Amino acid sequence: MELQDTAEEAEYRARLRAWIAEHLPQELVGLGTRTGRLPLLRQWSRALSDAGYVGLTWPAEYGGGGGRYALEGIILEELARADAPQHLGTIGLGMAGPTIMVHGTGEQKAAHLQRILQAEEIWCQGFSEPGAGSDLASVRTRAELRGDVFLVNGQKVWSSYAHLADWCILVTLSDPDAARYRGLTYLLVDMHSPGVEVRPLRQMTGDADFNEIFFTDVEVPAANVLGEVGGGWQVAMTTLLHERATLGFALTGLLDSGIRRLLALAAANRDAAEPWLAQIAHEWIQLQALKLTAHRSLGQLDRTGMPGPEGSVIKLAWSESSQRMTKLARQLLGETAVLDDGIWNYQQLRSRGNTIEAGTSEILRNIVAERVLQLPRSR
Amino acid sequence: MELQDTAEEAEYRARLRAWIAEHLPQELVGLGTRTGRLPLLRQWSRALSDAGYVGLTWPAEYGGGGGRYALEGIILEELARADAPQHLGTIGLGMAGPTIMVHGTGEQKAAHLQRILQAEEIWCQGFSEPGAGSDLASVRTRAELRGDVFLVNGQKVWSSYAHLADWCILVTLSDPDAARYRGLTYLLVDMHSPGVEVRPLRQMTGDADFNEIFFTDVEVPAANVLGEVGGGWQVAMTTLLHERATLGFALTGLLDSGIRRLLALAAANRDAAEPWLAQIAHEWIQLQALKLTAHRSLGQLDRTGMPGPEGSVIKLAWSESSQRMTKLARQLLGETAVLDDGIWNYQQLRSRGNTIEAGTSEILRNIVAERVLQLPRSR
Amino acid sequence: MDFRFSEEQDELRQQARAFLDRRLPAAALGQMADSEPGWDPSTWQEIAELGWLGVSTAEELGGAGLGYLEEAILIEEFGRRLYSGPYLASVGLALPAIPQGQLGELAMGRVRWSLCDSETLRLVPNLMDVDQVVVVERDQVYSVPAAGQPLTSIDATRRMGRLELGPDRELLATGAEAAELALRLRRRKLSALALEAVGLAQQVLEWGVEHARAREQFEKKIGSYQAVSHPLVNSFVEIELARSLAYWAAWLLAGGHEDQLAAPAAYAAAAEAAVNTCERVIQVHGGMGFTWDSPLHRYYKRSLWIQHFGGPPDLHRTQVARQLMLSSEAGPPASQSAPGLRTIARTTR
Amino acid sequence: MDFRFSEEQDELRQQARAFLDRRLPAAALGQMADSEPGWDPSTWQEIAELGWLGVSTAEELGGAGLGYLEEAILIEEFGRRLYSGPYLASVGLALPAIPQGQLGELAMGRVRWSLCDSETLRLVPNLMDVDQVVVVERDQVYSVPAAGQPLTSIDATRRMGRLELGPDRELLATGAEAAELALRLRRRKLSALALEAVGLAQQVLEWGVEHARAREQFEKKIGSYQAVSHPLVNSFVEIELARSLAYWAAWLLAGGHEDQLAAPAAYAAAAEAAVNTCERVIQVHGGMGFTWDSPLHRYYKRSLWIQHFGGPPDLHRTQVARQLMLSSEAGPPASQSAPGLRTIARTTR
Repeated sequence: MELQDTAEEAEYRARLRAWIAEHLPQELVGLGTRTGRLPLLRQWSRALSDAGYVGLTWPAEYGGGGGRYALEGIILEELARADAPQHLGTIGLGMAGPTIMVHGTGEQKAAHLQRILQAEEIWCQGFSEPGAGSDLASVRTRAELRGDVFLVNGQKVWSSYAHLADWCILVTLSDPDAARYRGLTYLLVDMHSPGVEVRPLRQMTGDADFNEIFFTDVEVPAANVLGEVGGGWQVAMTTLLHERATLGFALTGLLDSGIRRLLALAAANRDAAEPWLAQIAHEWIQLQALKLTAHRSLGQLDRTGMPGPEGSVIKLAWSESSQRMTKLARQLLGETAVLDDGIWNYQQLRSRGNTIEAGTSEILRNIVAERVLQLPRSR
Repeated sequence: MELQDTAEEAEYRARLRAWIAEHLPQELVGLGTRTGRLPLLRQWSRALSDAGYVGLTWPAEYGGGGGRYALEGIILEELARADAPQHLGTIGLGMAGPTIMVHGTGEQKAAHLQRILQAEEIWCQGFSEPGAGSDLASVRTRAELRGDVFLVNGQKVWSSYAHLADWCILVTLSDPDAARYRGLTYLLVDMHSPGVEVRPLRQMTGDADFNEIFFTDVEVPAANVLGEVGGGWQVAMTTLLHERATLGFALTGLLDSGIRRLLALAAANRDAAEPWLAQIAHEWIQLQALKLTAHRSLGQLDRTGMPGPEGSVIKLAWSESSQRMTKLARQLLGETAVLDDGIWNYQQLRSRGNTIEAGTSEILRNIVAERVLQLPRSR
Repeated sequence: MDFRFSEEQDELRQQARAFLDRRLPAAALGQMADSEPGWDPSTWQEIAELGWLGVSTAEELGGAGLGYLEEAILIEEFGRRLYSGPYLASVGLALPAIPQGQLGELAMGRVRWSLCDSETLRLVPNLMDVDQVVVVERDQVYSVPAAGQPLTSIDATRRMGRLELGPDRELLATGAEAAELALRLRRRKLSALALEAVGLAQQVLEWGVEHARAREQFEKKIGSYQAVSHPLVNSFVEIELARSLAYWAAWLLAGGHEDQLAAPAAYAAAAEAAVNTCERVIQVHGGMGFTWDSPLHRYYKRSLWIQHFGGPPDLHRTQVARQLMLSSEAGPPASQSAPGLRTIARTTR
Repeated sequence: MDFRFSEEQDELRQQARAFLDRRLPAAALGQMADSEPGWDPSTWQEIAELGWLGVSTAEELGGAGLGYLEEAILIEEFGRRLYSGPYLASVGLALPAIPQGQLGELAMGRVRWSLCDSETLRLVPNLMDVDQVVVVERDQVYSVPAAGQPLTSIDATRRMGRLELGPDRELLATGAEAAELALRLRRRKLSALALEAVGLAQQVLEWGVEHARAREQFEKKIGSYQAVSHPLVNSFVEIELARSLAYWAAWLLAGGHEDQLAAPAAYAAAAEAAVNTCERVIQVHGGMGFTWDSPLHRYYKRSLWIQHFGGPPDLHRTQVARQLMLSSEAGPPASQSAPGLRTIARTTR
């Protein structure tokens, strides 16, 4: 057991920190995931790739870093520490790429993996639908085989980055008559195809972090099926497992910068903070626990290359901590809390989405109950 | 709206308070439901009956007070205020009696109702079994009709007062082949019958508030079936509905005396109490809310004679408040809290049963979800 | 003891609900909130004509001669539909300080009021929508014409402004009288916020239940999952308890009873019930509950506004505890407890 | 960064678990707790022979020459089985103050120790089961022979006594050295309690899961109801997070790192996780969980004992917050944060 950076890690971290200080444009600091400043964000993403700070967990054969999860963790921590935005290609890197590695044909791997790494392809995800939240078996976006193309019609929601994306990992219903989970097909869809329309989806914050995607007679070559026709559910499970793999570090990084602001706010308003000290410390402690647990769960990933279910645990606890933290901060504002302070008010509203996006807390609890505690299914 | 006693109520309350001051034996003050001092408890119960403080909600035709729920509420409040124990016949008065009124034959009513009122018959309840907690359909205590008697064999648990009881309301399985809920028969069983054995059931407090009852070839006359053979489930539902009818007042009364002790403890340990003031007030506020809600729900009872589901709401919130209150009190004890203080330690352990007995919180939430919010069944 | 509203009071509630359903349907809420004034000033005259601005004003002064209990019903119902005009400001907050001679003008809808109890920052709800503001200071209460700058409220249906004090003041009370009036205004503010919170929470809970009955996931109505139904039950319980407290506090105020505990108690319970209910029901709605198009975020923002405008519930609770402990040292706090006990203490004294 | 225990450490854990399963099966717990001494003194010699009383004692003094990380594993495993002998007292609490020359006697099982850090009441765990007591006072630390009266602990598996100070004292430290030792003893106490709490909670959670898998109600395994499974998941999450903190605090102590935050943080999280888990699992067991015959109440009482012996978690959190705010005024508290950040601060300085 060694709970501090090794010499190599410490050096890597120090070099990275210096690199960020030099390269991060001031306009991007603290931007979070908010839309805007797209050209700058693209530039920043390419700079990260060029400097070798992208794809460290990918196998070397696809141009990745060969699975250095510990270093990946350091990158996510340091980016968060600097309040720097993530790479725009996060869905390609964290979800589409790993899924293509597992289920893709040689052609598919050749066509996409390298380009994802080099930030030449931005990806988005088309899983959720208005009538099917967490329940993939209720997907209604149709894919009908016509000769050697699938004709796709339907609507997806909650798709981040869709307005920027070149490609989409899309779960479709190819056989409505098949048994539940058997009629799904997983497609790689070119977002520049005719018939694809992206509309921003406004959230309660007033911002639009997500999009709706409408597909009208979109033609997708049959060669773009990932896995088997009718095997979309299995492929989608691989994606979801990877969604929460290194998510832990990104999440705790976000929380870390929030907690630092909360502590500064409390230090600047000592009297107002007095009644909430225990609660403030509780969130700091929770953050340390989440960081440590993210490191602890790396063991599994390093050993098997497949993420364990710890990601669900971290996402669960993180989302609730994030919500409590913003509420606490607003308590410290005193009577001005009825006004929009532009920071914590936004965060408080945005944090309500934390227990919904990337798996609702209810679904995550089901997953932990079934896969970790081996309790009988609740459905 | 009139949120204070009417002149009549105030006079009734004043007279009752004086009566209690005069008649309550000092040895019974603060005894709660703990076993011991049985002869005194019996005496106290008879004194309450003789003074007319029992059965106020029962119809006049059975010798009751004709449904004066408000006065019944006053009685329960004042008994709790004086830390006086309840009437020993509480199961007869609150559960067996009302069920016999609804489902009983003329003979059954004549045989029992008057005697319950006059504290000549103590009743206990035989619903729960080791293998069937809240799930009556899983009852395994068998009742086989042999001529004009049922032969009863089986085991019940969690029966309060069984060691004192003369009679038992017993849910049995009379037809194992019938569809779920159709094979149950509800019997009135003489606890002095041969083959009935009562064993105290020790709880985590070390006390035995409850009992197990073992039935071995106990003969119960067929005339003692309440309702129809095979209709036991409907009869049992009547009992359970009444279980929580005026329970509200008894519960808030108990909580009231606890909160008064908590406040006195806090006042005597101001420094230790300082960090917990908001939580202490929260429990006092919760108590006021429960009392008020108990009064508010009397409307329904007064109008229809049947209790509404508000009882479940009060029981739910009360049990959790009771648990939080005892934990708070023990926090105030400082380092001596590692020692058994004989009062709060007992209460803290005992309060764990509050969310289990008389309907677990999970079951009560199901009931409120289904019957009040009209949500689909969860089972 | 009788916890029922009278038939007339029940009718008033039905009337209010019908009016709001007609004039401010939930579907129109977003458009209204995002509009320039943030509310529909034409509703004010209608409310005046319905007599709701003079409910507790004596008949000879042009009012209905009723009391705070009737106003309480309206505040709750206006809260249920997030009415964004200055009804809470005028009737819920300012009214006890308004000079008798000016109550008729309020009742007729000609003069609208708000309250400034924020000594340093002078934050005033609906400042830009009212004519007069009651200002509460340590040793005096006075009124001034409404003037100042709009500020960005966290709740677009309850806008805020910063009051600028001009030279034109009407003194309403000084010294001990001012302190007493300030205390009364404070009780009323907390009570009114509690009522508004209960109304709001009830509406949101109903939407949550409706959604849970209709929406399917994994081939079952989501309301059949305990992870959905039990949080809704918890909200139901919290709202019912807060409702009892809110009516209690209103009844005490309406009857002129001495009490410093019921209003903060009701406020703390109701404000938290409202925030909790909004958060649970947003969660129950999943992604849909998080969108701008859903009315839920409007309700959530109002619940947060209530909780900040009234102040942190735990601070009110701490004050309540201090008072209880004072009484506890002198024996059980019978005189400050809910029904039964409280009353008998008075009767037998 | 590497969070894994070594193979040797994993083996030690397996060995401890096997020993406890054999010598203190859960089924025997009640009988043991209710017996006259409250524990089986014959186990002490076995533990000594296994080398577990000299884990961190240098080899030349008769120990194994390992460290606190190995002791941490044993404290956690003893907690898992509610071992009622004075292991926590001797190794978890007193050890850092025991003079080198006496460590051999402890290692051989000849002398047992406990700690008195309770200045006014002089409450000492296992007082009647040990020979020597380390006494911590404001300006000195000394040891005395164990003597005094037994008291009724809330936990029959962790008995308490009130120490009587005789004339026979051995001074261990004074002045600044005493203050430093007291601080070290305090960190170790909180860390050890956190480990014990994690071990205990893990066992209780496993029983809860087992029961939820086996028990049927309404024709379904109760584990398929979210009202049962989700609270168990919440406990799993709390325990996993507390475990990370407990290992972190132990690692910092074992390595002699300066830190005043990790031990109280771990303690607060673990003590609450243990109490919460016991309460949830008792609830999941229904009436059965409430009986004397179930081992659950023993675990619950221990969890409460831990929480009271270590002091209210929220008070520790308040102290943590004060320290963090001090650092925050002087910039981000990088040097006191978990892994990554903490370490780099050191490396780059």
